[in-house]
Amino acid sequence: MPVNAYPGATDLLRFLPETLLILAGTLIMVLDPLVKRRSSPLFGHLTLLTLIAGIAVAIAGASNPGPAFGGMLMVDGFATFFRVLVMGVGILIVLPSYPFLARQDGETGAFHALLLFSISGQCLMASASDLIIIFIGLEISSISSYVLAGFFRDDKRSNEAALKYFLLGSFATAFFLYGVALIYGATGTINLDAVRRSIGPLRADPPVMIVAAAALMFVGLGFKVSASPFQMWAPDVYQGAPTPVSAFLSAGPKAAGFAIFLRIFLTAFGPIGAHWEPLVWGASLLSMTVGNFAALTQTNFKRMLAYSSIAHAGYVLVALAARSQVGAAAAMFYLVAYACMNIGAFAVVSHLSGRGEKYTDIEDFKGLAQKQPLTAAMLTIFLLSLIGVPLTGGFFGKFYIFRAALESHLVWLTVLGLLNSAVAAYYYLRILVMMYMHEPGPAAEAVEPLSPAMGAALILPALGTLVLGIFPGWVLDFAGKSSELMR
Amino acid sequence: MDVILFLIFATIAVVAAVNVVVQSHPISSAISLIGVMGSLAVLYLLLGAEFIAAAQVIVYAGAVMVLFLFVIMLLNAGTETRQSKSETAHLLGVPALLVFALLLAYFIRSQPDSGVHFGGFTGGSAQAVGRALFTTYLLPFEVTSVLILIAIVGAIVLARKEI
Amino acid sequence: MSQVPLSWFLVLSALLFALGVAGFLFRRNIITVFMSIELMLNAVNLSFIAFAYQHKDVSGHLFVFFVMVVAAAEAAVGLAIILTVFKNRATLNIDDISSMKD
Amino acid sequence: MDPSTWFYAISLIKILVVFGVLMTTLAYLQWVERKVIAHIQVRPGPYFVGPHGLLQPLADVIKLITKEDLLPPYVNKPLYLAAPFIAVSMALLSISVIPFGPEIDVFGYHTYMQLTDLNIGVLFVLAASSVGVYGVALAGWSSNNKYALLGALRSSAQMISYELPLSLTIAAPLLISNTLSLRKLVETQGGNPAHAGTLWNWNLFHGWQWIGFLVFLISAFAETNRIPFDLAEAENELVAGFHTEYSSMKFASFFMAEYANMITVSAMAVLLFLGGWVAPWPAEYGSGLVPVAVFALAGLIAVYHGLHPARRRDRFSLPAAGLVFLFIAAAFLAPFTQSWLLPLFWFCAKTGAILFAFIWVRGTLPRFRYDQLMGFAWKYLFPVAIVNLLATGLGVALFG
Repeated sequence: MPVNAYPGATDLLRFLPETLLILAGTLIMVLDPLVKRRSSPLFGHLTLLTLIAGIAVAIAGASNPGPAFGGMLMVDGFATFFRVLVMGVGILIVLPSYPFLARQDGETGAFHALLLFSISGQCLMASASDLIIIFIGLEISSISSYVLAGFFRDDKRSNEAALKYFLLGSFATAFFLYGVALIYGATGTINLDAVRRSIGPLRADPPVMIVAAAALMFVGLGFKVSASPFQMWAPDVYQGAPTPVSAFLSAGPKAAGFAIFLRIFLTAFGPIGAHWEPLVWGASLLSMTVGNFAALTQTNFKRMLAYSSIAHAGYVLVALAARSQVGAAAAMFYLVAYACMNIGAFAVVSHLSGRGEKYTDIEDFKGLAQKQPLTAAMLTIFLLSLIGVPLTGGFFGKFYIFRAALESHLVWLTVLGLLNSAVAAYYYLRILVMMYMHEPGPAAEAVEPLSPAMGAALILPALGTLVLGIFPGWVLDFAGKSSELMR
Repeated sequence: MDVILFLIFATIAVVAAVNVVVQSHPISSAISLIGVMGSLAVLYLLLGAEFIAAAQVIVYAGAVMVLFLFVIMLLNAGTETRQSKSETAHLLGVPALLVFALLLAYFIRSQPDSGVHFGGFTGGSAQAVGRALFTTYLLPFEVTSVLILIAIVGAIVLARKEI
Repeated sequence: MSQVPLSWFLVLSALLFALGVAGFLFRRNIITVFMSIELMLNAVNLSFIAFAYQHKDVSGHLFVFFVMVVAAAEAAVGLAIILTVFKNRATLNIDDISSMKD
Repeated sequence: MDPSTWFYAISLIKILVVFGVLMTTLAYLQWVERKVIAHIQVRPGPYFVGPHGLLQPLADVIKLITKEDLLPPYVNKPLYLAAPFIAVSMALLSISVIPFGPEIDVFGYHTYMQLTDLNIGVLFVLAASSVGVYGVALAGWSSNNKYALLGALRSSAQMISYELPLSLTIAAPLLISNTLSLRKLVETQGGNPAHAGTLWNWNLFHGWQWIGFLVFLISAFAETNRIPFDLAEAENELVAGFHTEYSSMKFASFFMAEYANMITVSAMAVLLFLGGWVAPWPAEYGSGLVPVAVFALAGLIAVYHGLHPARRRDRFSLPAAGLVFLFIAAAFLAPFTQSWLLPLFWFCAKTGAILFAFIWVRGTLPRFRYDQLMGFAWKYLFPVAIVNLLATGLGVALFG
């Protein structure tokens, strides 16, 4: 590994998006005591601007790909794709958080600073090519998410969510770390490229230590992306956390988690793919089944979305099980589509929930279409996309994933996955029935008018979902090219 | 000599670790955990990691565990009451422990050619660690500062009193 | 025999890790559960140092250094979370903290 | 005898000597403190047990050993018994790496005036002091007494908080001297011939290091739970703080730990900032004559006072002490003893000066309020320490 005592301009440029986010987060912390009001929109504006600038810098940086900091970072198409994705998620989270924080009288300064830090950790995960950076990025993202989940410290549910997320997240981290230790022991390096070179020749009969390392890292990452059988924290956390935070947790950390999942398992562990494929196969099947069947019986909308998020993690794992470029591209496309539709759905809950998050049950959606037809229409788009109806992003996401699985001869997994999607249609449709075929309940009566920020928070992801469904090629081409560059 | 040292401190570590798990009072568990950390520090010295051994005592035993002790005392947490065990424990425990039994078996079976003796590796001095930290590992080092900032902000956001 | 086989260190590390996992799964006091996680991290650190000895390479020590920093940060945030939970519920038993199951 | 046997023999002798001297010093530091405070408050202090109360420490020791050792009911027994042991052993452990003088010849065998020199000596001292917190914390908790618990919580929070500025200010002289070994630290401040021994080589006079020195001293007061930071044992609020429930030797252990910690931090201040055992100016300008002059003057004064007709009580003790002082002064002139007595003198003189400051402050300042104490650490001391470290780093990078 080359040793640069001082990082050069190229190194710093390739690290610019993260730097921008970190500096903005620190700036907010400095400005926070200067602003008298607890809940001021100023920090939201600042966060939005930073994220837009970050996306611009990340895209501009893609024209000059390559490693930075002596191989610690690898800024390639794959990194750029996920950087843009997680920063985009950030934008979609900031929008609904304006009215939400104003309603709950939350401290906007700390909230947005932690959000920015968390996103910077996820960007770091996306562009890391050394296990130490992956680990630190993971921890930056996770620790700030723990705090965000428990952001309302006087709310019992928020505490509980933070506690469960924290305990199981740290537990998962320990497993991940043990895997890293075994890789270091077996190969003497923690750089992903070097690991790949080192275990490449051992393709046929890898040492037990490397297989064990892959298994341990699978457990650790499985927790982070809430794949079954490591999903038990997700329902409680998504239900208890403040709604915009739940939306963030289901999209941002998850996307970044899948980014390192793909990066580690397809590059470093690529040569021994035959050994870990059954693990992924089993986990994806279990996730889809557990997620979808558990979601059927839920009465709380946030909890239902949590189970559906477990199921969607299962779909993405199908793409990973395919172990191909096409599969990786499909997974990336799916994550974009999923981010749009899921954040949109959570944003609607956030809009409807009222002060103190009183109304989050499925019953509370009764008659929403009569009171606010626009909101109801947007939620319809998201739910149809979550089902996977044509002309929405969800359809093409599932389509590409199952096509990639078929190309890799995973016929049974495809069949079982499709059956699962059919089951899932039931519980999404139930909500549509609630909205359109019932008289307004107390929640729908009390719903406040759409503010501009909330309107944008609903329309942007809806547009994204539709664009992905009508012109899927735009994103898919980008994902395909990015996954080719991943070597 | 090295073998005797290893056996002594490994035994302490295992006994203390078992104690962490079986003691019913959190304070006893915390003290046992400090014992594990202390004996691990000695083993680190044996493996030539003198800086890490010092950091282990200062950071882990001296700061992190004091924080634990502090919270336990502050909350005056009593002995744990045994209740029905949750089903997730059994669900996860059996396969996890199975994996570790397998790993253990593998480690016992494998015989690395090099044995450990004190002074066999001297690259773990403060100077060597510092040099690596500020050249090869500069980026992780700098980024870690964000982590610490988050810890500070997070602890304040969560634990501060309303004024 | 004046030299300790390296595998003994790895066995010790795996044992400690397994004990940590057992503590995490079977203990009910939140603080003890958190301490079990710390035990797991310590076990991993021992592995790193042992492998660093095997490879005669300092980067294993660096990883341990970062793990320590992360553990300290995690401890600060984790204990703050535990404090808020205790403040709202006056219990540290993990079984009593499940208000959201249907 | 082969070298390793020599090594063990010499080490054993050194350990015995250091231990004996340290224990005596601990006992007599208490006497010095009582005397100094008494004179600050214009009263005589201990006077009756032996001449000028010189045997008072001995009496105290006998009292503490023979007193009934109470074990209160409802305490957590193992921890209650372990806590004073932890406190005192961690306090004594640090002494083992502190160098008192340079390399010397003993019957043709070269040895250091230090029990052991570690590459990471400074870290060792920090580690021992951070583990020492447990003595206080566990003592308070295991006593099962609310005052003890409050005292323990206060003092452990205080010790953790002040450890940060302390470590940060320690780092600045380390940057300048570029080593973690306490022996090399002194050598770069003039301990070896390559750096001529003058005041200006001390880290204290390196740019603005006196700021760091001040921060170090303030944090050291708090680390050792001394006035004005002795919140842990604020009598009027907390009875006696964390050691309320302790009696007899266990109480004495905490006492010894406090004084041993004082000695350690004073010695650390001397090693880090004040050039260790190095004389303030080179021997060719007469620094070697200073101890002779000091002891001779002290001896003469003692003899004069002893012969004064008004002092009938001290007719024999003062002239005897005066003669001992004169003898010591003569010893400093003998070439055989001079080589190791001189460094020892300077080391003890500097450490003694800082110990005197500890006592002086106790006689002068009132106690802080608890929130003031924590606020002071975090709002003033900590930023100053950080800025000091950054500025020192910059200075070292620019000027080497």
